[in-house]
Amino acid sequence: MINVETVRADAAGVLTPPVLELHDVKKAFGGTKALNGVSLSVQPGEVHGLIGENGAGKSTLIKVLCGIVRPDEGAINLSGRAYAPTTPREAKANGLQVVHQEFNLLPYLSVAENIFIEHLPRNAFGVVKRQEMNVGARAALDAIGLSDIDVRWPVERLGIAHRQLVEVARALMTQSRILILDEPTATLTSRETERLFTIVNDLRSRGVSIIFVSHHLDEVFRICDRVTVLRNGETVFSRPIAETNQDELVRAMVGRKLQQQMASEMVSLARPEEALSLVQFRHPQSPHAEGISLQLHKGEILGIAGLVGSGRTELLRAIAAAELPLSGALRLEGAPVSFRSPREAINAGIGFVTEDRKEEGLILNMPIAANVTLASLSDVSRAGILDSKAEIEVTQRLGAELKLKYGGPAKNAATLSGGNQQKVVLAKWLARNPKVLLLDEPTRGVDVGAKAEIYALIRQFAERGLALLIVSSELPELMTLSDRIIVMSQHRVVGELSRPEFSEERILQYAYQGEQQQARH
Amino acid sequence: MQALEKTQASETIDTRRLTGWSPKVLLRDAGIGLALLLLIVFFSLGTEHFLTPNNISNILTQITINLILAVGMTFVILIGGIDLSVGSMLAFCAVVGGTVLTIPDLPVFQAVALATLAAVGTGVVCGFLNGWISAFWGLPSFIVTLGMLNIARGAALQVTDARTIYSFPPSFNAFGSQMIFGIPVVFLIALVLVAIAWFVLSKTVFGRLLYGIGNNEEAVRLAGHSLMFYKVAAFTIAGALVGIAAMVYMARLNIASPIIGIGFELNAIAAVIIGGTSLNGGRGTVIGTLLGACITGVLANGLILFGLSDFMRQMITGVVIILAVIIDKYRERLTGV
Amino acid sequence: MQALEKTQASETIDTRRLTGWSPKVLLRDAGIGLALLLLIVFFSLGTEHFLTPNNISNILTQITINLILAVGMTFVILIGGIDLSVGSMLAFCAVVGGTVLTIPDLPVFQAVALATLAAVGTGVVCGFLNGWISAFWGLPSFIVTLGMLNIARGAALQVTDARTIYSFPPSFNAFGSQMIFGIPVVFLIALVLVAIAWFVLSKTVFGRLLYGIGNNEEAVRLAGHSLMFYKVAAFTIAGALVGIAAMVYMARLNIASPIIGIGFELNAIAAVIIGGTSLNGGRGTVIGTLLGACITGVLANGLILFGLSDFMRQMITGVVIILAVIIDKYRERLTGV
Amino acid sequence: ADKPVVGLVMKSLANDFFKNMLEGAEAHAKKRGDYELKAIGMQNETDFESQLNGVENFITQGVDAIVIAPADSRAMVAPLKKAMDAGIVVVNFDVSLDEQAKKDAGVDLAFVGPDNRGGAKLVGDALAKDLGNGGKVVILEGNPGADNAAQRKLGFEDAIAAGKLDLLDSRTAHWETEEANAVFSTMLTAHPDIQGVLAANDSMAIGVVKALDAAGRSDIKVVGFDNVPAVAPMLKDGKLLATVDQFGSEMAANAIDKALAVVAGGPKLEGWVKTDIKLVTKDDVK
Ligand SMILES: Nc1ncnc2c1ncn2[C@@H]1O[C@H](COP(=O)(O)OP(=O)(O)OP(=O)(O)O)[C@@H](O)[C@H]1O
Ligand SMILES: Nc1ncnc2c1ncn2[C@@H]1O[C@H](COP(=O)(O)OP(=O)(O)OP(=O)(O)O)[C@@H](O)[C@H]1O
Ligand SMILES: [Mg+2]
Ligand SMILES: [Mg+2]
Repeated sequence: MINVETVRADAAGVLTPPVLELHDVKKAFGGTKALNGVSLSVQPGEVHGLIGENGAGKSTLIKVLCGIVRPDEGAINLSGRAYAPTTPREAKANGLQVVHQEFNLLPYLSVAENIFIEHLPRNAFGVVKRQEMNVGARAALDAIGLSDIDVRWPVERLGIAHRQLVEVARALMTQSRILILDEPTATLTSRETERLFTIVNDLRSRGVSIIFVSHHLDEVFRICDRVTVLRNGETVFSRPIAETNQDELVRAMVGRKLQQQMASEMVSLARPEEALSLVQFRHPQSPHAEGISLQLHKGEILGIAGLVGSGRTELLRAIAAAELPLSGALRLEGAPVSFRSPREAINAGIGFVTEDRKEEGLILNMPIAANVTLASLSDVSRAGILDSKAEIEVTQRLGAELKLKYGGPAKNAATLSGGNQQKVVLAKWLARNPKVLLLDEPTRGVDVGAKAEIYALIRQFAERGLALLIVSSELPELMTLSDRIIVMSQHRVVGELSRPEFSEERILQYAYQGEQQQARH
Repeated sequence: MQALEKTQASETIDTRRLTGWSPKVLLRDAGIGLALLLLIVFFSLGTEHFLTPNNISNILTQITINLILAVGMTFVILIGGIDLSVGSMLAFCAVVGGTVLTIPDLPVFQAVALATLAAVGTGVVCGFLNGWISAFWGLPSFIVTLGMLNIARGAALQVTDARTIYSFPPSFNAFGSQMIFGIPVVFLIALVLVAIAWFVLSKTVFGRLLYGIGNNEEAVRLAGHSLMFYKVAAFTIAGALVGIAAMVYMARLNIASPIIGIGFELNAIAAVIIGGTSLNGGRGTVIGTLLGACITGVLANGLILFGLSDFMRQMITGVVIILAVIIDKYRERLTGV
Repeated sequence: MQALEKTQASETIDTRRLTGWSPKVLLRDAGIGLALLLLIVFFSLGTEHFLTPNNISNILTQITINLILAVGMTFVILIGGIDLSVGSMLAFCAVVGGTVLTIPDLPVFQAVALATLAAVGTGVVCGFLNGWISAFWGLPSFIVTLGMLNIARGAALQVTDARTIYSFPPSFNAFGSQMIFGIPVVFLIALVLVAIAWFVLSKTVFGRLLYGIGNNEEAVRLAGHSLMFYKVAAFTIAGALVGIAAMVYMARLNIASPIIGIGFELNAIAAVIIGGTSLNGGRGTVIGTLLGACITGVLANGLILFGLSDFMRQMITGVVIILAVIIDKYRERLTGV
Repeated sequence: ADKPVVGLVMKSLANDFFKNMLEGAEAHAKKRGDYELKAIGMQNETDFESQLNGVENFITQGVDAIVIAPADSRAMVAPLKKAMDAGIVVVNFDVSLDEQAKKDAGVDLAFVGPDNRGGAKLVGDALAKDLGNGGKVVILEGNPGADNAAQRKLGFEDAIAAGKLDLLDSRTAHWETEEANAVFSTMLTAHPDIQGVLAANDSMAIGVVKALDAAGRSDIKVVGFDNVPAVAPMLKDGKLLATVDQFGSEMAANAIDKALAVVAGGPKLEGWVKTDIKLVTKDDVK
């Protein structure tokens, strides 16, 4: 089954030794075998795709490589020499640079300081050379096309996508032999993704090896030279990209064949009754008096597209009353409503799956069951006293429904992989049976298999008459799911498309037009 | 399929974990219990009088007030807060309660009932203010309760004009040193409070959300719960417990003075933390707090019996506080809880 | 091209922003400054003697020790720690320094130099232990320094056998009340320390990494820095400053007693937090600390001049501590800094 | 036969006064050699509870006599009654238990110790004599709520009334040097015409003297209380007018003697066995 080539013939037919080799690396956390025999080899100047379902062990593998986690078994060779880092510092000294899946930024320090945090430029007295740092940071951001933010801003002020790019910029600051990117595109829209790929290509041409983790197979095919598939902590597959195809990769990842639901096959389930409508609704950062107006019907799936920073997240937050809107009206099932707290919104039947599950969605150090029932505690308690049996039942039911991979309802949410954590967040809202569900990047960091399951679930809920508002930076996802897509730019609705009109080009056209209009003002 | 099996297998094991009552959590508390046991064995061997019934009931009496305060402190620390004002509040509650208790010509029972109401009421008001001010303005409770530390102390001095209140009803007083089977009644009261707190924290929705807030406030808020309510409630509960502790104090010492309780907050916090509750909130149990309070109490008592000089005693107390958390850390690494 | 232009343009505007010196950050400090100004205006109008040169130099003298301690505390709080042991350490440093200072037959200059070395050295050792124990075992500094609070106090009592040390060289003593242009020399020393701390925190790599650790420890660790070093350094600096404060104490009061400094940690923490530094770490300036120390000092002085009773004074101090952070919160909302 | 055990309960061991007292007792124990001394103190003077705990621990250990300097004149009555009921000889020294509280509890207990109020009056009179009628004075009080602080304040007030002094202000500095220094400098700003200061202990008097040094005022007279070693130089060069010695080092020893006499079968002590107090001035330091 394991099919690992340790050397490959390069163009000239000369054997080049791999820069990084792993043999049968294993790592268990308590009972969980996160890595159960991973072998792979990375050539100099190659982009090596690392894919696998949620929880397959990708991030753990990366943590092993950069000295955060120590493997239980197995050997690692770096440029032919045994390599067993014990600290991130050691890994860096050996030329490994990582962009982690979780953010590692310093919110109150400036963008420039964040970019230079590894080696702040200093003079002989240890004083930071600020001018040099700012200019350097500016150049680094321009290089990845992030020219619209000031390097002296605190990172706190940036949105999630910009933060991701700052992390990439930071990783690019030091000359490395191996650059590891753990799902860097999960928060990026296509424009940023393109820029990232340009950079990756450039690095490859300079002989840097890149390990690229992504759940987007199209990206893997576009940029990778070779791909390794992990399943349940084992290498199942490792071969040049040219010798494989999407179907094979998916099969290798999930161990079965997936049926693809395509947009064209699906009919709109929208009913005539109105579920939610916004009239000149302004979220707190909205610069325009006209705000946003839209209508959402029962059973309808409305997608919201837009470039990073177009105000999609803030719109959802304002609807869910996570932040209070400035002005405008909200109608729920025809009746005017106004929420003063998330509590009121939730009681009225609104559910909100946030974009940042670690900060806003989950209580990582509490049991999965406690997370699942967090928004529906009255259903699993009597007179304020919890019924743990009921909690476990709910968790098991939803866990099965969402195909959650977990150790048990009492295990902490922190023990789950990124994708499974996202499923727990979904379960939390499904447990409440809301009328309107707001989803912000619902499949961020979710693997292909789970994604298909989530899509199916979303359709099921629409069938039951639930109204769904989905923000996503993945256009194929929006086009698969939505009955209708609106495009936002600069906090305005700049376009609306019905299903027959769907195409990536049109959506992007609207999005960029909006930007340019704004730029002319 | 595989995943499903996994789920079912682990299902049967522990519903208790959800409520903070699994073998692992037990082991966690047992770890602190072990430290306590070691101390007890050490003092039993090292001193003559340590393990006598009399001394044990002494120790239990002596930890009662700290235990009651520490139970309240557990609520506050679990939500990620801290309450520096309990010592001053104790004095304020005591002088208010004491004033009521000494109203002339009131039948004992009424006097005690009214005094309890007054003391607990005072604690509730101060605690409510602590919670409300910090939650409403989003201020760190450290600084708000530091303010309250001064306010309550000043108020206690002001209302009494720095005089001690005394001459409480003899029967109230007798109650303070009552024993049942050699166990002080006031300690039993504290134990009942521990049991109630344990139930509330581990079995109720309210408790669950306090843990949730300590772990991730924003997630709890976005799940539709009022942070304000729970935060204020935690501080108010702590205040109410200070009121009860004040009544116990009066029953035991037969006075209410505006200068009592200085530094008690640090003892209560030490008990909570030695008991394994995280200062960042979200993790810990009130059983741990009980054990933590026992450790500090046994230590104070044992070191005196050991005949150590006061200064050495103080130094050793400091060392043991640190050792206790180091041991807890090792236990944590071993059991992974 | 466009990006480049933008870069250059913005380059010229304000490089000050990053050094903690932009209009907004100024406004942040100015917000606290405003509270200070309000207090000053209030007392100037309300009392006769407040704005006299004599009283001003009194106030400056009175805040000196708290200011020095608060500067050290700023380092600790910036990395997300806390140091409860500074009051006890002050006593310990003072008695060690005082013992050296009273070695017979030593020329004054040597005696003072050696005593300073001894006092600062003691502070450094205690601070180092605080930092090392908490960093090595990953313990909350709250509990480690609570232990040190007891250890240092016990040690101070033990080495002196609870006796006060006195009879320091007259010239050392005179130095404690020296003035330059009506400003106490000891306050000028404190100001120099503030300036150095400001420089270190805002301009050096070391300082920026302290901020970084307060922001996100894990990120700093992943960036390849040793957390241990910086954490230990912050506590050690705080300890060294306690040693300096102990020397100032001795110069001013001409005694070194093992029971001085009780509760000083809370005053220092109050100054830091009123000065706008976040208790969670990562945010704040030492200039804010300076203003915070001034606020508490002006308040203590002004309320006495105002003729308020001791108890009212204590209550009002509590209220003002809370008000100061509330005002700071509003300022934060308005300026968004 | 076993030597009798005497439990000495101190208020605090963390200052010169009580330390002298304890050392006096220890020297006494060594000299007599016919009893065993066990001593305990408290973390601070307001920590009534730990003193109560100390008494309870002594009862547990079955000591023959408890000699106590009570932290609070009322709180200690009940536990001491418990000790007496257990057949332990109890002697109260340093601070007298409250008469009313004793009566309420049905305890008859003698007091061996100085007269704090009388001592304060003594030193206050010395100041009054120096200043003459109408002298403007301020008081620095001890810990509010502490019995000896209250007694000393009353004594000062007695002297002020008797000497027809003018009391400008009275504030607490919690027995502390640094606080006394700050509080007094501010009082001096508010009342530049102060002529005399009555400090309830010498630690605070030292803070006052330093504040006067700093302000360059040598015209203001200061009196203290306790006669700690550190004030000797100040008495000598006239910075401190007078202080009071309560002979702390002998006080505990005295009380122990009295207790042992009762343990040995002597008659019960009664009333107030006053111990010496003495005004200390320049003339008393060499
Ligand atoms: N610290 C930990 N303690 C316990 N289990 C862990 C820990 N870290 C990871 N795991 C487990 O190891 C497995 C692999 O997780 P990992 O994060 O490497 O997956 P992944 O492939 O990166 O998934 P995703 O695509 O969702 O990010 C998962 O089952 C996860 O629950
Ligand atoms: N705390 C903040 N301070 C300043 N600007 C902010 C802050 N948060 C968000 N913004 C800005 O508000 C705008 C809208 O952000 P929002 O997060 O709603 O965008 P989005 O369309 O959801 O994009 P994303 O894909 O990043 O989530 C962006 O320009 C962002 O930079
Ligand atoms: Mg991952
Ligand atoms: Mg968004």
